[in-house]
Amino acid sequence: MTSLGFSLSQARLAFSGQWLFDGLSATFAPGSWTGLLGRSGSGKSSLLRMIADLPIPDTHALTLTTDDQRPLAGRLAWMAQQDQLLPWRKVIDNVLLGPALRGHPSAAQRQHAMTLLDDVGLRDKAEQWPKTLSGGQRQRVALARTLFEDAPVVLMDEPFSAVDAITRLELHELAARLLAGRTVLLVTHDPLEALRLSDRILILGGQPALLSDFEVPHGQRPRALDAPDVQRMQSQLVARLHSAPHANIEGSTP
Amino acid sequence: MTSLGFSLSQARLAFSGQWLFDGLSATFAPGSWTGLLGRSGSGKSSLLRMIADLPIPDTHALTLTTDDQRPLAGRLAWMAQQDQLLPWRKVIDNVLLGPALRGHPSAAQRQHAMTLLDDVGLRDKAEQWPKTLSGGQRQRVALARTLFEDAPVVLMDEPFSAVDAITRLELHELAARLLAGRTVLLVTHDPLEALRLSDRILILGGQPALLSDFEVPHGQRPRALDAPDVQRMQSQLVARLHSAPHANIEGSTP
Amino acid sequence: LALVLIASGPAWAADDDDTTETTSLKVMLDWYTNPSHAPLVIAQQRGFFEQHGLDVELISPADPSVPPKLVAAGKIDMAISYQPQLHLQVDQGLPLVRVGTLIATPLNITLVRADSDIESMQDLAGKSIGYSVGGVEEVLLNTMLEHNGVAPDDVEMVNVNFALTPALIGEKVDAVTGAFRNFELAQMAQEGVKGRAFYIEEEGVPTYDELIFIANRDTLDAHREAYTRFMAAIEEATAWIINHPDEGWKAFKASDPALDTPVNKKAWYNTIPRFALRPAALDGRRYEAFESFLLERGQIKAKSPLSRLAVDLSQP
Amino acid sequence: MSVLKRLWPALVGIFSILGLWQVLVVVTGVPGYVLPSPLSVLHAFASHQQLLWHHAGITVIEIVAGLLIGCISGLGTALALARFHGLRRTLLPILLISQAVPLFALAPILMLWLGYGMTAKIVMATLIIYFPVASTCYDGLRQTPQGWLDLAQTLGADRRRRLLRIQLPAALPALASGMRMAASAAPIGAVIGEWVGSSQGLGYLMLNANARMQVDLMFAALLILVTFGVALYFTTDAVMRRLMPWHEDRTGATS
Amino acid sequence: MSVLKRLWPALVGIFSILGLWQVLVVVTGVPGYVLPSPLSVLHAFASHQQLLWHHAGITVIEIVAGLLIGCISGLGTALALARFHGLRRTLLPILLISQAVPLFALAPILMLWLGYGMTAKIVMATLIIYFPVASTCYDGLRQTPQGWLDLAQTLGADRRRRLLRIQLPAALPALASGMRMAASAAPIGAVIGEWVGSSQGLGYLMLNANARMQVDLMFAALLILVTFGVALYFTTDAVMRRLMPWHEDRTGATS
Ligand SMILES: Nc1ncnc2c1ncn2[C@@H]1O[C@H](COP(=O)(O)OP(=O)(O)OP(=O)(O)O)[C@@H](O)[C@H]1O
Ligand SMILES: Nc1ncnc2c1ncn2[C@@H]1O[C@H](COP(=O)(O)OP(=O)(O)OP(=O)(O)O)[C@@H](O)[C@H]1O
Ligand SMILES: [Mg+2]
Ligand SMILES: [Mg+2]
Repeated sequence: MTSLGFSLSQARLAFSGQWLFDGLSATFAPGSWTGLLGRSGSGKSSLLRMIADLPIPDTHALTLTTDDQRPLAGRLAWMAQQDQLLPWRKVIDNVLLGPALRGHPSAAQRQHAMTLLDDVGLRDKAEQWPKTLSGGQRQRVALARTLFEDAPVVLMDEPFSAVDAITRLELHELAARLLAGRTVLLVTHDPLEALRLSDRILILGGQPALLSDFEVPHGQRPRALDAPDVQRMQSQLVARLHSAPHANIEGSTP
Repeated sequence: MTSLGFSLSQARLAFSGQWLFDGLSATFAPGSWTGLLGRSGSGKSSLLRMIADLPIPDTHALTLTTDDQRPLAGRLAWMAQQDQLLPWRKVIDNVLLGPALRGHPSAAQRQHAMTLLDDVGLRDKAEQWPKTLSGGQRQRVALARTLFEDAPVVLMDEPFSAVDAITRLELHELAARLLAGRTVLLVTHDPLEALRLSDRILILGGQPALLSDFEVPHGQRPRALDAPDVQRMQSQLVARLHSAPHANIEGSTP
Repeated sequence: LALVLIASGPAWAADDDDTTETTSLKVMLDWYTNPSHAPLVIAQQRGFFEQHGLDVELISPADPSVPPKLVAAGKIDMAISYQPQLHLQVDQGLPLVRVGTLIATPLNITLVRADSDIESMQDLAGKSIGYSVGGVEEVLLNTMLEHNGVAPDDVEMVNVNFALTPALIGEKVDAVTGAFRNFELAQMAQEGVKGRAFYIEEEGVPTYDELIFIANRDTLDAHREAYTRFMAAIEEATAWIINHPDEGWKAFKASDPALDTPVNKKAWYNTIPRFALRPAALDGRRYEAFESFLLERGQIKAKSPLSRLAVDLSQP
Repeated sequence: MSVLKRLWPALVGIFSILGLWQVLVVVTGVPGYVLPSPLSVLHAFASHQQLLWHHAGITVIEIVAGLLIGCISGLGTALALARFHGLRRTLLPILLISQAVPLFALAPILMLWLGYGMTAKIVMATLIIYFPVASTCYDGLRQTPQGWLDLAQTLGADRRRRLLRIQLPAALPALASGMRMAASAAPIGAVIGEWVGSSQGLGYLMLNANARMQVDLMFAALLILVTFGVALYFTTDAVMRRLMPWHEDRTGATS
Repeated sequence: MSVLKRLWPALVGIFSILGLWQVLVVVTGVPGYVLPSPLSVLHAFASHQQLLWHHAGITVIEIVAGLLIGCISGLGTALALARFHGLRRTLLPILLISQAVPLFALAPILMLWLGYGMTAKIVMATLIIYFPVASTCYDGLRQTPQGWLDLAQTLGADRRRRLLRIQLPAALPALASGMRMAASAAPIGAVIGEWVGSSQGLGYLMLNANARMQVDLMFAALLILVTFGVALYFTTDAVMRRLMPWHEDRTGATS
């Protein structure tokens, strides 16, 4: 699979007459990982929805260009902030939802789905109903479903928010390995995660919000957590996030 | 309000014949904050449900004793891992759900709910429907609803998982201020959060799982993030979590 | 019972001329208003009831099996029903008794299309015959068939629920039975189809009163004199209709604009000769004969004495 | 305008049916007593206007009263069933059985008890509406997501408030579905009532006309009844939507 | 055992109704030709067994056929409505109108079209079931949570697969509610059909018994009909539950 870059411009979004952002633009290089950070409610999920061409109730517009000029539809995987598991499909069948919605999953695809479930540590839950899973297990199934799609462009909305610190590190490795060469846009609230996984960090902030770049550490993704510049940059990034203009929350001095 | 301590013993839980844990016991001192960590799927949410006396489909048992020997029911606030906002109540009315379920919210209670919404940075969303909120905003409403209850015992299941780093720090301050003197049990996946907010850290791990203690830094809650022992202990805590016996996830070396 | 009847006699005699106080009567028809009910409608319309000190409310049901039950339960005072059904009802223990006659001949016919190959009832073998369930249709038809040498099992009987004419002219059935000679023939003609009728009393069934007035036997004595006045009003109305058929039609259709149809008009004139001229008069022989006929056919369990079936209000 | 826009597809539907029907009658040459043409129905409608409106007025009162009473008592039953566990075991089968009884088998009995006035007809319409509403509401009330019930428990709600503030609003979409259906069934109840015993109302008029083979008049009455049933459906739909401003019903019953 | 356990509350309900009924008859002294006592009905049942079972066999076939056809075509209509936007605007109002038409007003005319055989009764039973099923299914299909539809879109599902693999399973609980209701209404359709034109079946038997004032026999037939309607309800319930092993229906329709 060849990598696919894309760029967006003129992105604008308003809810009930108020602009969340207006005239955003950004370029996503083929095979690059971009970490998207921003305060809660700044419009990150909405931006991802717009890129994925999903319905949004209010005024919005976006010009999206791919490197090969063909539409992105069908070449994109999207992992929502909620896990969206289908309660009537067993765990393995939730991972296989993509092939099931496009035809019939083959035995090889089933095999592959099983491998992915093994990768996220849920092989023994494959034949269970989603309602028997814990929050973090559900998120891991959703991750497996996204990874299964093996799309050149991957949008992930806080994909690791519900898992514990150790599992999270392991999933970082897994994602980095399986999504190598893919163009990934990753929304996260964890500065360390962004520093560990991104080729580039974008911060969405302001009123209306703008995208601003933040320098990333050197070295190969996923970066070790104890690398000195990762640790240093974390404080810088937090400071930067803090200084981004935003309605203040009362009584805050970390 | 006087603080209320409680202790549990003989806690056991099995799903489809397999013991998640068996014979757990722990004491929660009046007014203390306990951070509960553990791998995804280790049974943290289930343990909280058992303490809150909520239905669980399979075999389970728990002996719970409060310091004053009276039942905990009615003196406990529980914040679930999912936000559980009611779509047919406006944001402010979701915060006021407790009083509405016990009678009629008074004007003073409404005022107080508004203050809480202001505290979590959502004053301007008070009259909106929950479906117009972002993931982090929903979680903050659920937090406001829990804080509103002003109960002596508070159980919180990953209450800050969906908000950005800055908001999270601000919410730490807020919770520490509003829940001073309450006995709090806080499930979290963020070691730093646990170190910042806990008087005591419990780790749930093993097969079947056991509760083990982890030493916390000195000083008043919430502790500053850049305090030297917080930083040092974070690495120790991660190492400890990592060493806890658990089904290994493939290809993991952070 | 006879004692009670005698005892109540004088009370009625005393009241006969005194019509100053008004008695209310609820009377239920057997079916929607049609020319067979002309004496009731006209008596209402021209004030004969009023003259006899009666305030009569006429109600139509959609199901002919309902009025007898309502009378038996005392919910209404009087109803129009059919003599053959009366025998079954009394046999089943309903406290009903005939107190008057509206139409004194059978109206029942078996009807086929004139253009069909059924020239006589013998030709009905192997045909389908529509009817609406009234309780006695089967036995009446079987009698007619046997009278004509046809085995009842050779015909197929189909319940067509009052849609006799449409079923016949739509050729869904080969014949219908239980049609009324004053009405269904006119209805067929209206649709441009000629019919051929076989008259029930000519095909081996004892003759009977088609439409009768029934009342509750248990409370008869309390109402006896009112019912007598009622019958007097019906008698006057019948006489008036026979004397003034055209004026009568106008008065009839004026009572409800929905009645003004060509079929009703034709039926009106067909019906006039069939009204009982002496509604209160009782021909006890008819009732006993029909009772025997039904018993013989196994339709009733036991024979009831005439006094349980019918009374002549004028005979104490 | 928005009302017109809502009604517009319904009108298209009605007129396309009418057109089809006229064509059918002309093409098949089916006689008037089997199926009158829409034009002859319109003619009957025009020439019997007064009669029709008179009877329609009565039936409409019966329908609306039956619908209101049926919906309220159906909802009440569902709430009672959800509220009291003991009740459920005995009341639910009775409910079921009452639904399985062909109502007009019981109609003569009802008439005996209630007389042949309007009450009996309202009771019939009520009975016909009652079960679907009770059944769908109860189904809806039972399917509240567990998370919300847990919330109610920890917030110290009693069973009554949990029912009214959590389960009932959560069941509103299911309830709306049941009510919409009930609304379009209401006319049937009133007509069955009129069928059994009455001298007024559209049902009486229809059966009367049918017995006299005035099938065009019968269809004219039917037309009024159907129009009213459809209008009731849309009214109920609009009311239920108004009750659920938070609900996202994407395509809408009317679009 | 589990079947017995499921049927148990229904049996309790039936017997409590019977008890109530007997008490009612004794207390009010209502005559047998209006409302026979359960004991006399049982007696009629015993003495006419063969007759009853013969007619019951016919009616049961009509009901089951009507239920199957009605459910399948109702579901099909709902799917078609959800699948094709254009269809909705014209078909939905027609559907609605068909529901608002009192079936038995049309029954005599239907009989003229379809004859007096079994077909007409099956059509009647089908029609009575069709609309509730179509309406509840369609309501259910429209209310799929947006998140799942989004998922289907990004996973590249076509409209057909989205409908069958996402919207349909998501609508199953609503659908079950509609089917359960339809099941208990099915006998009514068949009986109306038999009333209007037939020479066999429980409806015919009831009509005949009613005309001969054999009210106890009529109620015996009614008893069979009701029992069958209730049995059908529970069967449908069980089938729908089997189709949804993942669904948590906490209290259960049967408990
Ligand atoms: N209804 C159920 N049936 C079977 N197993 C269940 C059920 N509910 C939970 N489990 C299992 O119990 C275990 C503990 O679940 P729980 O939700 O308590 O985990 P947790 O520690 O909160 O995890 P997380 O951090 O992912 O939220 C999981 O492995 C889960 O699969
Ligand atoms: N349907 C809607 N109607 C009105 N406002 C909306 C709607 N959907 C979203 N919004 C608003 O748009 C803003 C951005 O929402 P979005 O979900 O994109 O935020 P986010 O950056 O993903 O936040 P989080 O980190 O909390 O998930 C929020 O303030 C939200 O209230
Ligand atoms: Mg978001
Ligand atoms: Mg959990």
